[in-house]
Amino acid sequence: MENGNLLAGQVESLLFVAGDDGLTAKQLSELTESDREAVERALAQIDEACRLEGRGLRVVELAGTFRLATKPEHADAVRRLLENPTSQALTQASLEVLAIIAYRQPITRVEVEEIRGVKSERPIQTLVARGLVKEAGRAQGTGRAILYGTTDIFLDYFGLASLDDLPPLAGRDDEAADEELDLFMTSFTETFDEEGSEE
Amino acid sequence: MENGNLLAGQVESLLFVAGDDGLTAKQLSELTESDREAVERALAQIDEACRLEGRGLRVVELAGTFRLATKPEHADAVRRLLENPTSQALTQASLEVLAIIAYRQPITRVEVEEIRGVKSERPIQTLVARGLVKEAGRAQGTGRAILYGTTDIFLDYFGLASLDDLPPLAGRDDEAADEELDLFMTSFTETFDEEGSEE
Amino acid sequence: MSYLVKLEAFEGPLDLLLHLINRMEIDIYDIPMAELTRQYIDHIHTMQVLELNEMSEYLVMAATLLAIKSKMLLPVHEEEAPDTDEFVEDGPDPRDELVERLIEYRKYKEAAATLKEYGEERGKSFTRQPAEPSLTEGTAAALPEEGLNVHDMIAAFRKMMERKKLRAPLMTRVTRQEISIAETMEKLVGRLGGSGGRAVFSDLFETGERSELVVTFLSLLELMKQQRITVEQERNFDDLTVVLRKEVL
Repeated sequence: MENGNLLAGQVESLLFVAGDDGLTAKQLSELTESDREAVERALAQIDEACRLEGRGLRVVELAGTFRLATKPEHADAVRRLLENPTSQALTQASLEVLAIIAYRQPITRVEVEEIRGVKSERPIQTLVARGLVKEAGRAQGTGRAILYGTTDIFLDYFGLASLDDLPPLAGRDDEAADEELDLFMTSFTETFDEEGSEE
Repeated sequence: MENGNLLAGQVESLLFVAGDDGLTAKQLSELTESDREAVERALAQIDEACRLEGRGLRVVELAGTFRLATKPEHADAVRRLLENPTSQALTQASLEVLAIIAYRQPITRVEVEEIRGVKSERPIQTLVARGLVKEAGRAQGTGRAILYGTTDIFLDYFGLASLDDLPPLAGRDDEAADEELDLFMTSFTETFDEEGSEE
Repeated sequence: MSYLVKLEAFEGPLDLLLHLINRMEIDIYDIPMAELTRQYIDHIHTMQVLELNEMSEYLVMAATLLAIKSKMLLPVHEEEAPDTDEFVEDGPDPRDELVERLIEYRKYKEAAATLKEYGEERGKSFTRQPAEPSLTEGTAAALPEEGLNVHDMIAAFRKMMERKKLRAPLMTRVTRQEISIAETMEKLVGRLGGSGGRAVFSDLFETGERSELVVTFLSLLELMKQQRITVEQERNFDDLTVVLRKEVL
């Protein structure tokens, strides 16, 4: 079936992008606008194709979600990548946490995790051990969670005179935000005018 | 060569794990403990295998690193997966400034404004905030104006492996015109240096 | 309103000139200055609403056009003692510099359009975030001793925001937490009361999240409409101060 190949391609794309979250057969079927059986055939086709020696991936099903993963036989190479201290992948988590703490301090671990969407205990520990982040008091309320903030070492490391020197984060959304606000203002003024005229 | 298949599998695994950080041919060669030529053959082999209709991925070289990416023809399905698919479009002003910086880097804000004929501070700020443009040193002379250049994020954003991949600037400019332009630019910069020194 | 839309279509005087040249279907190397100047000035007459700052750039160009036009009207001086040959050097065409600028600008304007296409094509391919190293045992995140700067940190943050989009719940409408305007209005009045009846406008926005921003803004407008607050501003572009009206206290 010609369509089968197209669908398998779509499914592989989707699994790739979905990463560790994986996708259920139902989600795949909705995303590809195909029926469930076709999706399952596509999954089987991808899995089959992955068995070739020249491939590095496989399809795994965990708790009802399908995801792509590396083949066990390539674990050594993958481990070398993940353990390589110069690898960007290693610093990503710490940098994310550091950015969040820098811009939102004082902030609790739970708040950091809410923003990142993943557990962040270890990156925080690393940052504290490195002296880039320190405890900066306790949050109000039950639990009195630890609040984290950046240190002078942080400023020094990144060559900042003070926290005021942190570049603005917002930039990226400015243009869209402006547009949205404009739209909003337009519809709002209309509403306002209507309301006003009723009086 | 039997080993070729194994290597291709390893490379695919590694590219998968590295995600959008990508890996250089050199890194791949170290991680797989294979020589550079073999890695390049493996990359070609993976790319070739990806061309099949049943596949959803392809190998791209962006900003000097190789990565796996989804095929353009599956963009619709992937966009359905992504909550906020349309990545923020750049405004015309930002695009113009970016084009000037890309082709003329390193370049000062004043030089950019000279070409565009309008103030360009805000677009430059936006581009810096989005990580597409960065400071690339200081101009000689009085004022020591900031020089701007493009980043790896810029290359990634426009799907370029390196700055050499920038499409050639249109225009009738043969060498003579270039010379003329240089003269023209020189006299401009002089004018500006004068102005700049007043600041 | 219609001219506002038109305005936004131009990226400055050079862009406007290119537009006019295009529309007039004239040779950029042989611009009829009188006609172009007339059309240009006509056009900026409809642009009075522009910020002064931006307007000045258009006006400087108008002056330049007029200068070129008048230079071209001047009779060409006969060179004295034309002993070299019969051809008299006319001197540079007064339009040359303008033409150079226009061509230079047009080059990048076209490049911007090409880049835009590249960006759109690139936007059809998606990559994924690197695998979380925390998922593998024994790999502690280590920061290199050097070579990282603030921009790396921000890049990391940006990547995370991209990834967050990805992890947003699938196929379920995100139910936005409704913050009611009535509630927010009371909260604002409370806050103003608590700070002596005055507060800096921007301080009233707490989280900076878009929904909060919008609701707070709406609430402020509603409070103004009900005449429970007034807004003061000392000079243009100063921060606004929101003032709770005495009778409401």
